[in-house]
Amino acid sequence: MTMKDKVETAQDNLPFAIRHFSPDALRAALKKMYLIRLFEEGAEDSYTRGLIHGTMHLSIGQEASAVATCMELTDADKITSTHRGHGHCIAKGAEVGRMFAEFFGKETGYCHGRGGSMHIADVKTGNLGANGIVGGGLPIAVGAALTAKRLGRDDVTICFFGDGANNEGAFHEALNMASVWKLPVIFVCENNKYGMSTSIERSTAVRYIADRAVAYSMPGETVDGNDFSAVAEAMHRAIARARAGEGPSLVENLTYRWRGHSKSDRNRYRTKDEIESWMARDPIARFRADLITHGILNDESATALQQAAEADVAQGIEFAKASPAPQITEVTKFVHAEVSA
Amino acid sequence: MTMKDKVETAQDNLPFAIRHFSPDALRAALKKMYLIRLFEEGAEDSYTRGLIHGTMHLSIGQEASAVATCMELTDADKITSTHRGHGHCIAKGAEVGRMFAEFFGKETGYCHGRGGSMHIADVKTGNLGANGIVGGGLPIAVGAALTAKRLGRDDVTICFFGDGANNEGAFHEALNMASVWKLPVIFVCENNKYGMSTSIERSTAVRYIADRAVAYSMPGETVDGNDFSAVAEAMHRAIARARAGEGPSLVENLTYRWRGHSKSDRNRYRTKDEIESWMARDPIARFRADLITHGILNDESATALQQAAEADVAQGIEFAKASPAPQITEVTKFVHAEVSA
Amino acid sequence: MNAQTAIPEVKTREMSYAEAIRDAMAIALERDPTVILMGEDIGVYGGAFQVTGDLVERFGTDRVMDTPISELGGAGVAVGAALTGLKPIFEFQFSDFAALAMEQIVNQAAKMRYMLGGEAAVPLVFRMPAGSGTGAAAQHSQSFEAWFGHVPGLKVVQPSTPADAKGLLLAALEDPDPVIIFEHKLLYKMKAQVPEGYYTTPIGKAQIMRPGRDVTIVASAIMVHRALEAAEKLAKDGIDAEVIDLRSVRPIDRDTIIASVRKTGRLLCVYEGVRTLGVGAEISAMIAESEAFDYLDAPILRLGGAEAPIPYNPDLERAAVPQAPAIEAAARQLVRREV
Amino acid sequence: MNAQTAIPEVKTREMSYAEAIRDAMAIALERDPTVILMGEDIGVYGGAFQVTGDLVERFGTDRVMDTPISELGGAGVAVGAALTGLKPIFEFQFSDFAALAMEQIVNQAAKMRYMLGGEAAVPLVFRMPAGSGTGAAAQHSQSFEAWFGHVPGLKVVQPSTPADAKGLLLAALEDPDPVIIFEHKLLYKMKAQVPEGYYTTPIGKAQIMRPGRDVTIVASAIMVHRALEAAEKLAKDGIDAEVIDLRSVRPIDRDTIIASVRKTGRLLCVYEGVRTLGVGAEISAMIAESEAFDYLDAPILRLGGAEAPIPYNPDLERAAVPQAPAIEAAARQLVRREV
Ligand SMILES: Cc1ncc(C[n+]2csc(CCOP(=O)(O)OP(=O)(O)O)c2C)c(N)n1
Ligand SMILES: Cc1ncc(C[n+]2csc(CCOP(=O)(O)OP(=O)(O)O)c2C)c(N)n1
Ligand SMILES: [Mg+2]
Ligand SMILES: [Mg+2]
Repeated sequence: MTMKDKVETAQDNLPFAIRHFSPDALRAALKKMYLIRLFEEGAEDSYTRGLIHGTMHLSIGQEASAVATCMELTDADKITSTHRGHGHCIAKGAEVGRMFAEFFGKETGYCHGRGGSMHIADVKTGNLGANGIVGGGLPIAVGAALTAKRLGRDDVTICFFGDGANNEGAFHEALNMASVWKLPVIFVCENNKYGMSTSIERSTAVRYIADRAVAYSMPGETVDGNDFSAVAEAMHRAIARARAGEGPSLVENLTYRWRGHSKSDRNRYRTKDEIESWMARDPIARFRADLITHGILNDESATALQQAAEADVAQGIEFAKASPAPQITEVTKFVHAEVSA
Repeated sequence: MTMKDKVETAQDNLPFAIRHFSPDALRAALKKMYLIRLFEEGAEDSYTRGLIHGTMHLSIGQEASAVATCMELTDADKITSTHRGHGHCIAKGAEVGRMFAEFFGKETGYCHGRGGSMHIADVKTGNLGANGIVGGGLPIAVGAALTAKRLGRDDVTICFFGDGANNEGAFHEALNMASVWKLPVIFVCENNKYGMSTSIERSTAVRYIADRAVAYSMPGETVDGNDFSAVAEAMHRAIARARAGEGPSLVENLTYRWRGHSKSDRNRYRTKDEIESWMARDPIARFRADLITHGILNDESATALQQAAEADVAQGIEFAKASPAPQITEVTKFVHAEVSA
Repeated sequence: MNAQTAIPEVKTREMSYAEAIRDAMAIALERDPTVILMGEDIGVYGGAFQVTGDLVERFGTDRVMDTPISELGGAGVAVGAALTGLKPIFEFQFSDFAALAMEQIVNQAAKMRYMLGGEAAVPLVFRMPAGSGTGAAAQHSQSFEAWFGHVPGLKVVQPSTPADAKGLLLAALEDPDPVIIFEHKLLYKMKAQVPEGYYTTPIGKAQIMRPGRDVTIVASAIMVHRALEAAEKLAKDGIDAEVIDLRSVRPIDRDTIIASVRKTGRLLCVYEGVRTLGVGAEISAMIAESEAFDYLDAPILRLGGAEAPIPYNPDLERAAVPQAPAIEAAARQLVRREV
Repeated sequence: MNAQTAIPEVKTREMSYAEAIRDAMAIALERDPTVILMGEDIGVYGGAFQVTGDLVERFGTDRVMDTPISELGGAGVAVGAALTGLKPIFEFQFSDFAALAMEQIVNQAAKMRYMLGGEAAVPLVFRMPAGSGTGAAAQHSQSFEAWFGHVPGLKVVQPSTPADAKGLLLAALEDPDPVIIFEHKLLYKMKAQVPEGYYTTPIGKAQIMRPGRDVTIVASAIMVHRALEAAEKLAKDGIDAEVIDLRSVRPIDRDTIIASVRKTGRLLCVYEGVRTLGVGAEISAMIAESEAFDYLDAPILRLGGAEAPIPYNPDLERAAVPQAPAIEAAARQLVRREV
């Protein structure tokens, strides 16, 4: 979504997103949310069919956070993502076909089949990668922001991380350095209440992760992460601050993952009621309804968007299935640059 | 210093230390401060004479922080210390003879000559050791507090660390766990304005380290670390809280090291004026004057204490010099327990 | 594969490798009130690989402690606890995450007794699920035993059977110094007979899993099973391989390996860690400088992991570490070799 | 010891090893605006070992950045910067502190290109002052080259001369992948002739420092100088030792070592890291499985660091790592050995 997509309206009592973004941009955002949902459902299904190896971490229920966070970013802006990174990847502009191909371990995948779900990156659209190490991306994001500042560019870096990751030492070191050096990075915590099975209450000495922003003298804001407009508005402020050279911010999106942590999860640490109460707060249904209310879409055109996303996903799966696997002899390819091999 | 040494007085407008501790305890504290100062001057001198190998980190100027922090501790209470740990070691009850012996690499040293200045420990008096790794002692202290809690003991652990150490990830992880588990540990930051050459302003996103306590939902207090009574009072509150099972605290003692960071320091990052202004705030002279003002000592008895400390140091050096070196064949002794060797 | 144990008389029960480890922990928690378990999601979740399982229900959250996602700090808490009277068993969710805690494991735990001249000790156990084969790619599939094997002050074991998994864990708890246990993820579901009750398997002793005359194959962890599979194939062609389960990387059981090589004259080392500077390098070097050198009828061969991170694609992943056919081929090559 | 360089024609100047490194960094900062230096106290302090010296005055705090005491985060910032267009040279104050950053170095930097299927790269240099001999004891004296040498995706060098220190650092900066440079603290003050201006010393090539017929001594870092000292003594008794400076731990220059062993029939590996699973283990294993095996007239010997943390007492400290007399004795033992 580029800044050109944004329009200002006089109706200041409208939600931020409706005021701030063009109808096209808003429709594209809804389509991305569908794409994320359907991509992950497709991945789940492919896993069941044995097409996918390993494990996966689904972000179903968290789509608003991913898409709204990335609304104002261009391809020059960077993100670092997490083990639960499909949504970020799609939000930042990746194609689901190459993502499925990566899942299926194919040469046409974003990582040529070497990385899989936990390492998907799409450097061209500014996604520096998912990360299998909780907290691994935090200092990397600070480094990307350092590059922008040193090279005099105005791009910003968004660092996604989870509530669980906030207890890693890397969190502390990264936020401190970003603040001391006033770097254009926004730390976006997707607080879905649990790090695997461990709730915030049992793992974290503060109630909200954004409460820790004060320890780094940066603005910290906690928003309803299932409210597209609320996330986009908080990000708008943080990005403006970053681009203006005023330094980093911490934005916390309260949200929830509907699925288990990964395939091995038996959901022993949370109740069915809790899960259902969050499913009732589906961020996609809510955004869709908002867009309809504000006349950006009608039910029919919304359904058309959803169907377009379905088609993309179906095509993506076909593309991935039809793609070639890497050569079995090429185990050491990509360890080093070819030239120096 | 045991709790038995403490007496309550009716004169509530007296400084805390004068009200709270017995005259004997206060005199012993002053002697310890002299011992620290003289031990370090002796170590410096021994270094110049080639009796000491390696480097050393002197805490001259920080004596009040070490001694006041440890005032209420018994041998059952633990401390973890730092690379700048001679003061903590003496404050906790170590003998200067065995400390010198360690410096001189002798078998009679606290670590049998294996550890040297950066690893001096005196487990019997509850000192779990200096540490060559900045921040290394932070989680270790939390572990010691966990032991106390699990074994139902009421001892507390004091974790000394520097302002520089507060930017290590270990700081964040340790304080968070201590708080979540409500452990009896007190984090004592000796803020001497610099981590080696790097000032707080250039390294740390907050002005005071205690400002970070809020990120761990624990009390944080910044005190004049050269004011014996102020430190003792803050520690009194923190220790009471810890013993009562209410959890950890962060106490920050603002102080200053007169000497360079270590032997390689050219003092390029600070001014002579700054150093001199802090030398004018000598914590020992101040405490001595306070004790005289409040009639705990007179000039003569204070000087006698100082001379007693001098004699201890001189004897300590002689003991160390006369002590045997380890057997050169015993390089691998102490790697594992003897029984399992 | 049958469990081979130090105490063959006792009653046994079939258990998986994961269950055997859980059994060891339950016994330890029962016997010794100072034992505690720490780790991420080892409580109600039962551990990422379901190793701790229901222990939190049996022993409570004070003994089975979920930690925040703080590997460095968590390991350091375990060190401090060990230093002052507890005996922690600390689980890393994947051994790869120990990269975050090398400072506490190596700079603190391993050296503490030495730095303090024997005046203190750090008796604890780090459990590390290791190895590839689960499709979890480069950051969740490593084999770090060579790193820890290089560190004085540590002991490092790699059980390959349920019985050893239990016996080595109980031995590690008796050890007065830090012990690292690498548990191979692909073995967690392997079942075998395991002695009931308390017993220990001595740390530092290799085990001859299959005696043979023609070639010595020293293997560790999952590679033991692949080596045994290869040995069966070789036997059909009259090649009699001796398969040794290394079991302990630090210390290495020099005597057992040397005795075998003196007998067979041929040595093949098989390990999953990266080939260069992996465990096989040490075994090879140890033999090359030992009295067994003169008995060698062929160069010492090593089969180790590829010089690459573990790839995601399942075929590449398999190709990245030794499989039974490669072991068989290497053994044949050694035996064919003219002196 | 004279500097031996790839470009013998150029003008040289006497410099210390520390000055040569600084010279390389100054040249890099001049040539390439994307090069930045990061590390603790590398600015106004000039670095704990005065290696960066006055560079901050010459290039400013934007190019020569003091970091907070945050090794993991600092290394990670360098990784992120490298990934997006800068070329950081990151100084650890002591290599021991890299234990705090293994996650970023090994799980991220080393694997990034691979995990991303070649779509990204992390061109950076980690400088690590290493080794014992300064009285700084167990946590400030380690030699971790074997750890990094075990990690695919990294290159690892150990310059032993001022000329190599400069040439290898400049080569590391040209390398499109992460390179780790171990600088031996005892060498910082060593002086020798160093070529002026820009040149690179190829990574992955060993160097024959002294040709000889009777025994090959492969040594690294400070051990090169001790080996040369031993070789002089041996020469007096007519024993002609070939001394090879390993220079690069990953990759290891197999060809140069094999050629030498084919000539001499005897191999002694000398390294400061802990003996078990140290660099010598790999060299020994490499030879024991190579064609040179058949030319060996004696077992391969290794001299490495003691199986102990580095002790504080200076005599113990010296006893904990190989010294020239031990190298001499080991070489004699090899040469005396009857075949
Ligand atoms: C360093 C590290 N520790 C542990 C893990 C295992 N792990 C993967 S995801 C996860 C939970 C992360 O929680 P959070 O940051 O809240 O993200 P969420 O899964 O909720 O999106 C854990 C413990 C890991 N991958 N890396
Ligand atoms: C992990 C680690 N990083 C760096 C160092 C080198 N170093 C030793 S002391 C020090 C400064 C520590 O500053 P602070 O914590 O403020 O303590 P102070 O020296 O001021 O007492 C540094 C950088 C170290 N020993 N360990
Ligand atoms: Mg979460
Ligand atoms: Mg300081």
